[in-house]
Amino acid sequence: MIAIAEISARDLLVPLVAAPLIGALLCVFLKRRASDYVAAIFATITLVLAAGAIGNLFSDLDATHRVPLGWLVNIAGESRPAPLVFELSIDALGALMLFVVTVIGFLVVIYSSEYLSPRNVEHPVANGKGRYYAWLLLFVGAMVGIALAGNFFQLFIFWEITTLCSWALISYYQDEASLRAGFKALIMTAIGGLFFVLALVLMYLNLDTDPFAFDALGRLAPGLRSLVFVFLLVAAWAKAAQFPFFTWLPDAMAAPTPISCYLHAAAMVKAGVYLIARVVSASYGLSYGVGLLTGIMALATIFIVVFLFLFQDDLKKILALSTISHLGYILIGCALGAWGSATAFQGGLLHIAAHGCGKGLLFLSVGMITYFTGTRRISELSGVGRRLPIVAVGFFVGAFTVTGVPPLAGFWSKFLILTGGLELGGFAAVIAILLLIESMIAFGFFLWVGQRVFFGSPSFDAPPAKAVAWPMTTAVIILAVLCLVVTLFALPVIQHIPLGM
Amino acid sequence: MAVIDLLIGALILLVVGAAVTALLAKRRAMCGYVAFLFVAVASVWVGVAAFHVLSTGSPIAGAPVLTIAPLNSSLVFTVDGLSAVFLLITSLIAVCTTLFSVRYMLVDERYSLVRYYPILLLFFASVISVVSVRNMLFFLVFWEFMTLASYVLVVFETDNADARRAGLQYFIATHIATGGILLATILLYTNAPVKSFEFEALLESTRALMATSPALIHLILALFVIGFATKAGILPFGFWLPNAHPVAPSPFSAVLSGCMVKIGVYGVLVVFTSLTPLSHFTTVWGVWIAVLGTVSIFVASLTALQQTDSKRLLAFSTIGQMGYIWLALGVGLALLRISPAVAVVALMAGLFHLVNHACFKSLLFLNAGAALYRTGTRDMDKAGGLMRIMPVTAVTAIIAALAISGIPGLNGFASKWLIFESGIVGGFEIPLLVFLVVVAIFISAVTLAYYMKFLGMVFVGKLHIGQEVERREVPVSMLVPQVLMAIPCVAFGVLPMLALKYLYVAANGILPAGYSPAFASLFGSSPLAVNLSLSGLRSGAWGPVAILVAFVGCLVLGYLISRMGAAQTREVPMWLCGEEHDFSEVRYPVHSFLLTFNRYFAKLYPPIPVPRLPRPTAILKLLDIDRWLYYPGLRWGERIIRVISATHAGFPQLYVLWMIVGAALAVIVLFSMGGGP
Amino acid sequence: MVQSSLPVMLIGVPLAAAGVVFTLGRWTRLCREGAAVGGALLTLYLAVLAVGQVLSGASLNCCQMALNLDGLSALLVVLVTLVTAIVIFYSLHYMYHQLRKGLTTEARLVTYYGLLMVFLAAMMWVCTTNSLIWMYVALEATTLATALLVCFFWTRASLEAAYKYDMLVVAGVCFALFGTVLLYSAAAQYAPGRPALLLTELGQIIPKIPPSVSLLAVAFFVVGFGTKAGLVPFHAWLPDAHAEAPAPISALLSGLVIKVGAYALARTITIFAPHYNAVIVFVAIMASASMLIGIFMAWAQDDLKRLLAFHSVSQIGYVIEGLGFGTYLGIYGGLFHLVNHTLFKSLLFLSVGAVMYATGGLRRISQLKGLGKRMPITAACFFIGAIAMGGLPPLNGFWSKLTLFMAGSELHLWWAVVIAVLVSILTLGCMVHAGYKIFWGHPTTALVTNPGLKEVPVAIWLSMAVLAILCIVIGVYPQIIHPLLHRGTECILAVYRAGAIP
Amino acid sequence: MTFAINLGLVLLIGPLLAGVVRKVVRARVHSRKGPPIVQPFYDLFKLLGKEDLQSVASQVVQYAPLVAFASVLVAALLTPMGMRAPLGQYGDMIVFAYFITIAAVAVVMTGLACSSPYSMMGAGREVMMHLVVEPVLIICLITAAIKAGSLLMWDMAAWNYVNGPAISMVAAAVALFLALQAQVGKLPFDIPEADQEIMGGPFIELSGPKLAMFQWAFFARQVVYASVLAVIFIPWGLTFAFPWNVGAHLLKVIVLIVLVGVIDVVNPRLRIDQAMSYFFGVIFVALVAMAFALIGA
Repeated sequence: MIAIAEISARDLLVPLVAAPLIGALLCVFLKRRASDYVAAIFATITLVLAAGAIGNLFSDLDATHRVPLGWLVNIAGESRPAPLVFELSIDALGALMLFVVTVIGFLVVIYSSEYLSPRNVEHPVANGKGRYYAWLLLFVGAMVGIALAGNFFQLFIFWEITTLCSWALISYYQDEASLRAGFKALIMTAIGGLFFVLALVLMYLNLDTDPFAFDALGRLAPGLRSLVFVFLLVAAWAKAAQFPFFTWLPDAMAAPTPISCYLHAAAMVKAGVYLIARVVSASYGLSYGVGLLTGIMALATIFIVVFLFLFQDDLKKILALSTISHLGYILIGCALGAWGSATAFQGGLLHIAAHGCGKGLLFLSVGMITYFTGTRRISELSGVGRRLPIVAVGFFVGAFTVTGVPPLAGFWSKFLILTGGLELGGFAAVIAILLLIESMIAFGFFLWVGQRVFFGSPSFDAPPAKAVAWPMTTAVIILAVLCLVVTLFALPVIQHIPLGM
Repeated sequence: MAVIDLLIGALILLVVGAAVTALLAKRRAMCGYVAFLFVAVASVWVGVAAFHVLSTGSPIAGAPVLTIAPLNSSLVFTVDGLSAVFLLITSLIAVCTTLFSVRYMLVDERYSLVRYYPILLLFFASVISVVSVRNMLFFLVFWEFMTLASYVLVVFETDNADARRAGLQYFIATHIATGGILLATILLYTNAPVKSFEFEALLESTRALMATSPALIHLILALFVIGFATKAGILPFGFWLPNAHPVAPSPFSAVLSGCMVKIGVYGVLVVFTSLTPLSHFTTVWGVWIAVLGTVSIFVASLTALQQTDSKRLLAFSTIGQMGYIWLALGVGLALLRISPAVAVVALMAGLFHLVNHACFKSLLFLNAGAALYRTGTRDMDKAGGLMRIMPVTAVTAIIAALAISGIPGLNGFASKWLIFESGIVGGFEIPLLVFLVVVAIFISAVTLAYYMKFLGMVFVGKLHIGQEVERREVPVSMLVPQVLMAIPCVAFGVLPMLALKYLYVAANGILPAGYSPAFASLFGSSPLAVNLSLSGLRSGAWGPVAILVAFVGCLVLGYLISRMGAAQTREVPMWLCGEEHDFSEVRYPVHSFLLTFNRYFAKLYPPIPVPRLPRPTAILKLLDIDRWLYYPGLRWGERIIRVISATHAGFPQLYVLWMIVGAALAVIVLFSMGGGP
Repeated sequence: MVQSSLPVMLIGVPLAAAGVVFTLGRWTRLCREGAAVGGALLTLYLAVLAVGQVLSGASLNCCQMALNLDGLSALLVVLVTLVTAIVIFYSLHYMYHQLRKGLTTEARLVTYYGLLMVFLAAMMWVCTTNSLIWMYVALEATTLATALLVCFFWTRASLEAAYKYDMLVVAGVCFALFGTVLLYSAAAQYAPGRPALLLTELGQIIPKIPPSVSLLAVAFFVVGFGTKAGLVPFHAWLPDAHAEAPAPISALLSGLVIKVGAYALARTITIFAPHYNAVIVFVAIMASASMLIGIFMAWAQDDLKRLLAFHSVSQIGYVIEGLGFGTYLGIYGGLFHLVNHTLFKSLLFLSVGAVMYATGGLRRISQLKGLGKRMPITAACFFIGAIAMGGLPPLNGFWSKLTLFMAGSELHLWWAVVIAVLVSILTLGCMVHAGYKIFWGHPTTALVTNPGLKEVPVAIWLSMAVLAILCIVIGVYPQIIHPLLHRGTECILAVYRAGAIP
Repeated sequence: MTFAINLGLVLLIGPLLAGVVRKVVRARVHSRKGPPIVQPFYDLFKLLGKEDLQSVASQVVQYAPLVAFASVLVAALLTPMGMRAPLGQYGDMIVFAYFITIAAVAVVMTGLACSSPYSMMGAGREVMMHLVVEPVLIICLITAAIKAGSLLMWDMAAWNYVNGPAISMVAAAVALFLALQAQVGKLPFDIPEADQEIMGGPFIELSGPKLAMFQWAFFARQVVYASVLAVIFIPWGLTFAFPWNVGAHLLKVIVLIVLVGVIDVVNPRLRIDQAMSYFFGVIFVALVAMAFALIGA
């Protein structure tokens, strides 16, 4: 026990990134059940390691533990020191992200073991699970890498790996629609990635020491700082499916639902906003204009998307569109943070966790619906709650979480953003009030959808008694509980995330 | 153990109870009794704590339970006089309704009880919490959780389309209202000198803002008032209420009307006593509140008169009665600076009516529930004369109905009387109030009218029920709550001073020091009669004991007179002017009752049109970026590619030409750009 | 400066092997394939030895500096021998399979392996020669050796392709001869008594000769060596030749042959670039045009091999752009991309070869669908190559492109960087698009019922796997080849610096 | 003693006044001789002895007549009749108004309990009339209360006596007088009973002592209503010595009742909707009166 207690957060970082990657490698060669177990084991290991790392960090949340791994000499040029680019580190912000990524990743792996089965009505899957888990675990590894990245460069590397994984996973079913969707997602996010590259190039050129460190922007000249920020912002837009790049996300709903849950609600799209959060957290002197750009575009996204989802019939697409708008929330939190409101910034960060749990839960619930019914069209479903009560609970808890009904997590984050916006006053206050309005609309719509789908007389027969689908049920229940308690974990953490001013 | 620990203990008990009942949900009866047990113990604890506060007059507070550092807020449970009043009615209603539920909820086995008892217990916990915090953030949290829990219970019968629609309407309306409250709260918070959501800090914020931006204060107060009015069912914001209350399971309808809507009143009181310093804003908004209350009184009661569904009638009645409470509060707030004595009486009158309404409206819903339990219908046309088979239910219903209509001797009269008195006297200062009171008195008669209708159609009269109905009284576990709730209706009616004494503590606690005259100078010193002295002189009197003694005397006199002739009685058939009809043919339909009068007011409460959004194809197309930007862009790309690929024709000669041209170009380009290092 | 016989041996060993193949090849397979493999491996061993020596900073020369193996040469030498060895290993089974199918004869296989060895020798020569004029000669030698390999199957299409290849490349490289001669004549007075114009001495001479001559020479070099490298608009030979050659030869063509063009440019224009701003811009223009036209043409292709060929046009643009920048980062990036492109493009051609092997020669995207289920390893290799070329981390293509972007930005050639970035994404799109079309989805009936449609034998996929692993290794740990690249870059810069006015 | 006076006034003078109206007014107008003045007492005693027919076995029907009777008496005890009311310090105008309402409640409940279509219809009409008539009383009393600054009826009367007539008081008096006709259930407003249409409405199923109690209560109610008008709005004679003040009050009441009787005789019955429209007008008048009071006139 003493030995375990003496392990520092730092010692855990490398195994933490490595564990899912090893699991991924193993899964490539496994078939059916075996891959279920291996994936679950490695997801658990990752979770435990992450818990250890985060737990260790809790003793001093202001600390940053770094593990420098390597310098990149090939871009060092003739006369300058090689920049440090391979570096794992963990701090409060990273811990928040790590928490979301590993916990939901673990649940998704568990959930998938049942979802990808011949019993799935919508997409019966007999084999090919090894490939699935390999990509999924690779993705978990990449997301862990993003959370633990110690600088922009490292973040970018894992960022692009997630892009790749997303492409493979969206195309998992390999029908025409999913192939196209996967390709579209890949291209759009890769375009964003290139902007990231340009931003890195600019940082490199204009900074002699530590060009890729998170505080790099603060050391740039003001004009250049804004330019780099905008480049990073474009990258984040593409990744987080913001206007004008949001169109890939609804299409990406061709993916298996656990994938939609993990990639398109909890993890990958969060990478985009995480990047901006990083920038805002570490940079000094961001101009008003970049905050304005971030805020206005996020606001535009939110309202476009709200309008779109009012006329959607496909449950998953609704969730996808809603995800887009919630990423907008987080970006607005960051924008307000750039304007100087620590409260709103913390709210945005909290929303990463809150929305991850809430939307993840929604996706998993919808996944169970399709698993049992084979359809996800609202107009074809009714009375699902009678047949699948747990799913109904999951859906409603998720919906209330993302729309901000207290005491669920979404309330706290939205509340903080709102408070921050009103604190700043002026245009920020207008944004905040518009957010509140959006929240109301979304709430009404989700409630309507929930009632339409879960209430009334059942539209399908009861599933056979044998089909208990405990892995899925367990995942849904755990996430539902998380929706309530995640705030308890996240609130102490976000207080220790600095806001560069 | 500190008294506040009783409250916290009760909350824990309720949460634990929720978990336990969730596990027991399959065993319906057992689940109900266990829930009752938990609620009963918790209610007693809460009641003891609340009563302690009311009797000592000093608030009690606990230690911080939870701290949200980014928002400088801690969760501290505090009970002051005002909270205590709400806690007491909550406890009473909780015990009664839960006991009532036990048998009531056994019937319909389509719905799992896991959505009933656990949620109900959590609901009570949230209600208790919401009135026991003095921090706006946690207030909002518990407030909205209360809404959430109540929503689940409103839509309990998920197969019922009305219930679904009502639930949707309810939750959306109140959520939006809460959004307003939230906004107002945050606006105050952001301007607070000390950033905190504690009431005290927000009060300082309001004080500061009053000097600098009165418009903003008006906005904030408007948001608060509208928000709480929505919850309290005050028209036009409480439009959801008549839809939502009837469709919930009857015991929960009782909770909704008896308990939850009251929390809206609590909110308004908190806003104007704890969040706003006494100023002309209080006066202005007091008048507005009174006006809103009167509008509700007028519209809802006249609409109630038109109803044929018993529970819907009761729901409209709730709005009307909430209107009375708001009127009283409005009068009180409006006059607080001008004539504190009248104001205190008005506030107490409001609180008194609130307590009374909690008793008799819950009771009425339980009565209606009992009738529904037996007959299976809420349509007053389909069942009548239940007094013959359900005497206890009927008697309690009559007591409640008479109480709510303000028949002297019952509690409703006492509180309404106080409202009218204070309103009329207040009218000396603000004439508008008198007109409001006149409306209120007029509607008091309307209230009486529709309760006559309710009683007459459901309980009194010829027994008229379907064949399948079991002809006996409801089980004892459903009778006990009804009787329990009838007791305060009578007790407070006969001895209003009993209640007023404690309400004075409550009202005194929330007012600024020096604003409340001594109890005896307001209400006289006799415990049996209320002798009001509002403007220094004695301005009104209500001695229920003396008058009831006289009334009983007169009754005896009348009885003696009527027995003078020692008349015999004889059973005869109904006389229909000599014609033979089956009763069902000649039964007078509910709809026709008061039809002429109702025609005058038929348009008062129009059905709310549900907007059907047309699919805005044009805008959707515009927002489909793929369609007009990306895909056309790709097509352009294809076109470019085709042009370029056409140049690769495949002749070596052509390619050689390219080379030569290329070389020439290279030379030209290089030289034109100039050399030189 | 270390005297060493290694350069001679590097040329001699494959030549000897070629001799063995040609003379004894008909006799036994051992003397045919065995000699080829042995020759290649031995050359590889020597190349590794050379690298080991060169890394310390020395350069190995012999024959009065006629052959000079410095860092840059060593890089190319080891790359060429490695890829050639892999391709030969791939060919063993692949060509034997062609033989069994009756597409060729044992006698022609002798020619095949013999020419491969000749080709290797010519490549070694190009890489180690220190004389401008001999470089031209050796360059032409590689062309001739591969031209015969292109038309190996002796079909009409392949003959036409070989004809075009030969004619256009020879014609094009002639321009380089003009350039060489021009430079020679201008430089003769500054280097009296020397046997030839040595590459290592160019640096001292260039500043002395008149700018107009220099610029003209640069123009001719770019045209000439650019033709060899497949630079637009001199690339017209490339798609035909790549498409019609046997798959291993395509891999060599794309992986190596065009690289010697780039190598030659690296040896020449990099010396001019620092002196003439115009050169940098000019090369950037040419390279950008190459990237754009190449990628656009690639998008238009249905034939997988043509598609890859046009990608070569596009990718070589990156290489040449980097070299044209003439700065440390530019040259470093250019060389890095040269290495990477060799690896992933060979990998891609070999993968396509595997697809053709399994499907009986199908190579059109529209004919193929859903192969991934049957051929997972090939699919994986193809995608690794595709993604590496698309420049996504953590594969090797990313690092070289990144370095190039950095280099371009350093010179503030923003438009060039933007084009490079744009082409990068188009490349990724094109390759992934092609990849998912052929490997993913549900196979067409014709393919499903084809009993031969199964994973290629280990002898074939092992070569691909080695290349794929190299891509991944360099991608995950790019520092592994840093010393070599650094030496190569330093060599070029040293030449320039030698002539720089202090 | 005041108990006795008030009870005596309403219980004895009430039926007697009805007899007076029948004898003096209606018979005169009908140009006939008319029954004796004490005929109402004869009727009551007769009814008290008659058989009690029960068509519905409802407790409500059993007790409603007594409740109506008792409530009217209590209202009478709350009303000052020439001097302070016996229960005046225990109930003010609002208590009075509610007690007088109880009688109506009893009628309605009886009607509803009987369940006959006629009784139901009558009950409905009773409710509707009550709804429009009662506000007039309330508003007029409030007008007085505003002037007097107190809600105790005696204080109002005293204020009017001391401070003389005011516009608002006069207007209120007029409005109240217009309502009196309906309050006491006379033509043209005897719509709820409407013997010729709905056979006595709520009372259709009543007979014997129950009917007697109701009738007696209504006789008494006439006096109560008239007394309110008389004592508060026509405060003449309040300061007379003991028997005279009651006498003066009685005189005023008789005059009012006779006036009501005259109107009763010369008018046909209105339809319920006509009646309501009429009373909305009266309510408006009363409100105008109250407005005057509020502005101090």
